[in-house]
Amino acid sequence: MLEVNQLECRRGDRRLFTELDFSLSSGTLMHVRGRNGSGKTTLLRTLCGLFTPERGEIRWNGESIRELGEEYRRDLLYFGHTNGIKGELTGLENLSIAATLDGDRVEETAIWDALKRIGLAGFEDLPTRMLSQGQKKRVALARLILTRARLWILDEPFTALDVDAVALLQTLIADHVATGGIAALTTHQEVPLTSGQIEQLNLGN
Amino acid sequence: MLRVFWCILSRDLTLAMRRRTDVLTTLFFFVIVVSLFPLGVGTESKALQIIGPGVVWVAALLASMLALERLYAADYEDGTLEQMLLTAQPLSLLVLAKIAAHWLLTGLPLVLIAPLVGMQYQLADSAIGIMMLALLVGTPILSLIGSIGAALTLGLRGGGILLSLLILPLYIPVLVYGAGAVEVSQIDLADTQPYFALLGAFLLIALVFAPVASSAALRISLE
Amino acid sequence: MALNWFKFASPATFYPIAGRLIPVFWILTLLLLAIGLYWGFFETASQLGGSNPQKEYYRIIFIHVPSAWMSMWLYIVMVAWAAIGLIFNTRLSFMMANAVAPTGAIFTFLALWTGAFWGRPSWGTYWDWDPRLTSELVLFFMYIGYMALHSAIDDTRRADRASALLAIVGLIMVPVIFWSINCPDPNQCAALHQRSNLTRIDGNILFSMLTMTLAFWMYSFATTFMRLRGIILTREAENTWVQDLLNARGRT
Amino acid sequence: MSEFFSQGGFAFFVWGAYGMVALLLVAEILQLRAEWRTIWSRLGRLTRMRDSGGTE
Repeated sequence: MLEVNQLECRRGDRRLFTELDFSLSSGTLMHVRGRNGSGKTTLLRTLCGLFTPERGEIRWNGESIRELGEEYRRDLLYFGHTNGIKGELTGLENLSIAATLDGDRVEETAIWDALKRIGLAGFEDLPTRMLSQGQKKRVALARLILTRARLWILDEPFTALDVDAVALLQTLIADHVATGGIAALTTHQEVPLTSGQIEQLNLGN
Repeated sequence: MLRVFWCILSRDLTLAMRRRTDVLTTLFFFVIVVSLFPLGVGTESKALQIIGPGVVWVAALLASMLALERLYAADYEDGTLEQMLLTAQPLSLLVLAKIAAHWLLTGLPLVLIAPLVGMQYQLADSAIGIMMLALLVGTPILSLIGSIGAALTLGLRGGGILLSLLILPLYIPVLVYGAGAVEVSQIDLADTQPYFALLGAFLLIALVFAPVASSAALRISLE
Repeated sequence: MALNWFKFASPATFYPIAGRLIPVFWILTLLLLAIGLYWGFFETASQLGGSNPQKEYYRIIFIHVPSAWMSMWLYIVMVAWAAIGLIFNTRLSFMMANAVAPTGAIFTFLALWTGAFWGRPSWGTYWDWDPRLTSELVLFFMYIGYMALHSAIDDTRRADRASALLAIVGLIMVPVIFWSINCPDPNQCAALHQRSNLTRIDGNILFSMLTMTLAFWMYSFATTFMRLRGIILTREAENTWVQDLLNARGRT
Repeated sequence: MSEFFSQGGFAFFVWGAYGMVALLLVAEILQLRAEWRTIWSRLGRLTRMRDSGGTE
């Protein structure tokens, strides 16, 4: 359960949004909408704890995320504008490092399977800088298959993906929500859910 | 805890091994700076012995400074640093692992090449030994303190020059005692002990505080 | 109801208060400067005795010592505001730290300059690697570093917080740096350099020195508040109270 | 009077030190005043821009 109380964020001298309230219970997908510069990315980064809000509080299962710290981050998966993978390392290495840092012990076969499912069979042990933009993004998205995080925060996850990958990602998100997970994302793409509910949040006006 | 530390350490070492030139440039920078001084000051052995310790230390400061810029920059650009801030691990631990890798790649080579440099300056064997030991204790402090500056100047234009402006004054104590130990060793070896005690104390303090300050700085810089 | 300090610490509340205080500080500055300078030049002996006679040039002490003191105190003031800002996330404290820095840097430079002009007639050299001069130079670099870092970052929030952290790290390092300069050889650390002793100084000299110090304090308050008001206006330009202020000014 | 200005032959040092102090402090004040004026004129410009944008 993610609760947001009276959130206010500023960027530079500009106030992006103020008195923002919402709460997401398990099995919810939230769409964040708004024009460019309305603070979508800032909101998502604030939800991750990367950005300190001017005012207000964010609670995870009833406790402030500031106090939870690492405990909150264990439940969190963030996917930002950058892929967060190293070009010099292979897809396998990238994913196994990410899993170790998340505190999960993931079998190597699980990583092979994840890369296969995301459509990168045959590219597992190539340095990722040799892959195309879309393929790099797929490597990063393979983390969604491996992770055990309950809360997904995805910033424009669908850009640079082809039709197949978009469909796969939609399935992944829908499955996550169906199994009681929470997801917040900014996108122009609709995500059809099998079960669970969709919330809409409009920033700016 | 240890598993995560090793994970980051081996990751950074692997990355460096796949892009070897970065490590070598730092080392050659150090050697070139040190070799240029006798050409400017004159090659008389008495003069060289006097300026030797200071020159080696200043060159070490500059070399470690040069390498510091890359400590977080690459991870910042591809977003892996952001992911590190969001992992379920204490950030100071990850930072410490990164600093350790950075020292192994840029500090340790300086220690190992010190005998060669010492010979250029006609230093006695005992003085060279002391110099290696002083560099061994001192260069980790440089990496630790420098990491704070590298984190603060992350992604800024002209970050490199700014970094040296911020960090070089903080290097003064290491320079004073590091070079002092080598100078004193030319007179009496026994006198060097307090120098090492002080450098060791600095190292311990830096080990405790620098990772915490660096991770605070990273959180500020990545907002 | 408890007094809400955070409300008091809002830029909108502080702006008019600072505006009313600035003239008071200017009057005090001028008054104290007049007394201090008069006393320093006309009520003190033209020569100091002792084994090392100091002639008229010792009058530099009336500006040298106060600027050196101010340079250190202002650094501490700056770090204090920076730390308060980091802990309580109050915008005004960061602005305060920002406003103090240039004045501090100026006093540090003046301490160095007047020190050199004193050093030349008494030691025969403008610059000596004396621990105090060297430490002052390091302090100058710290101020410059703080201001350079702040101006290099476009995002004000990051600039505030990053430079605040730098200032705090600097304050922790300053004693270590000063000590290492003061005692480069740990085997002979007992022999400390010249120590000043305020009670040994002639009463008239002490009086003008302290008056000048107070004058510099008042000057620092005045300039800091002036700069602070500028910073507040720039950063709060969007807010309604600034708009009201502007309209009121436009009408008169 | 000239005795006062010569400061026992140390005029250069005494007035060099005091002169620099006076110079820098006055310069700081002038700079602050100039800055103050630029801030106000910029604020005025901003409001005028907003006002004219609002009446359209």
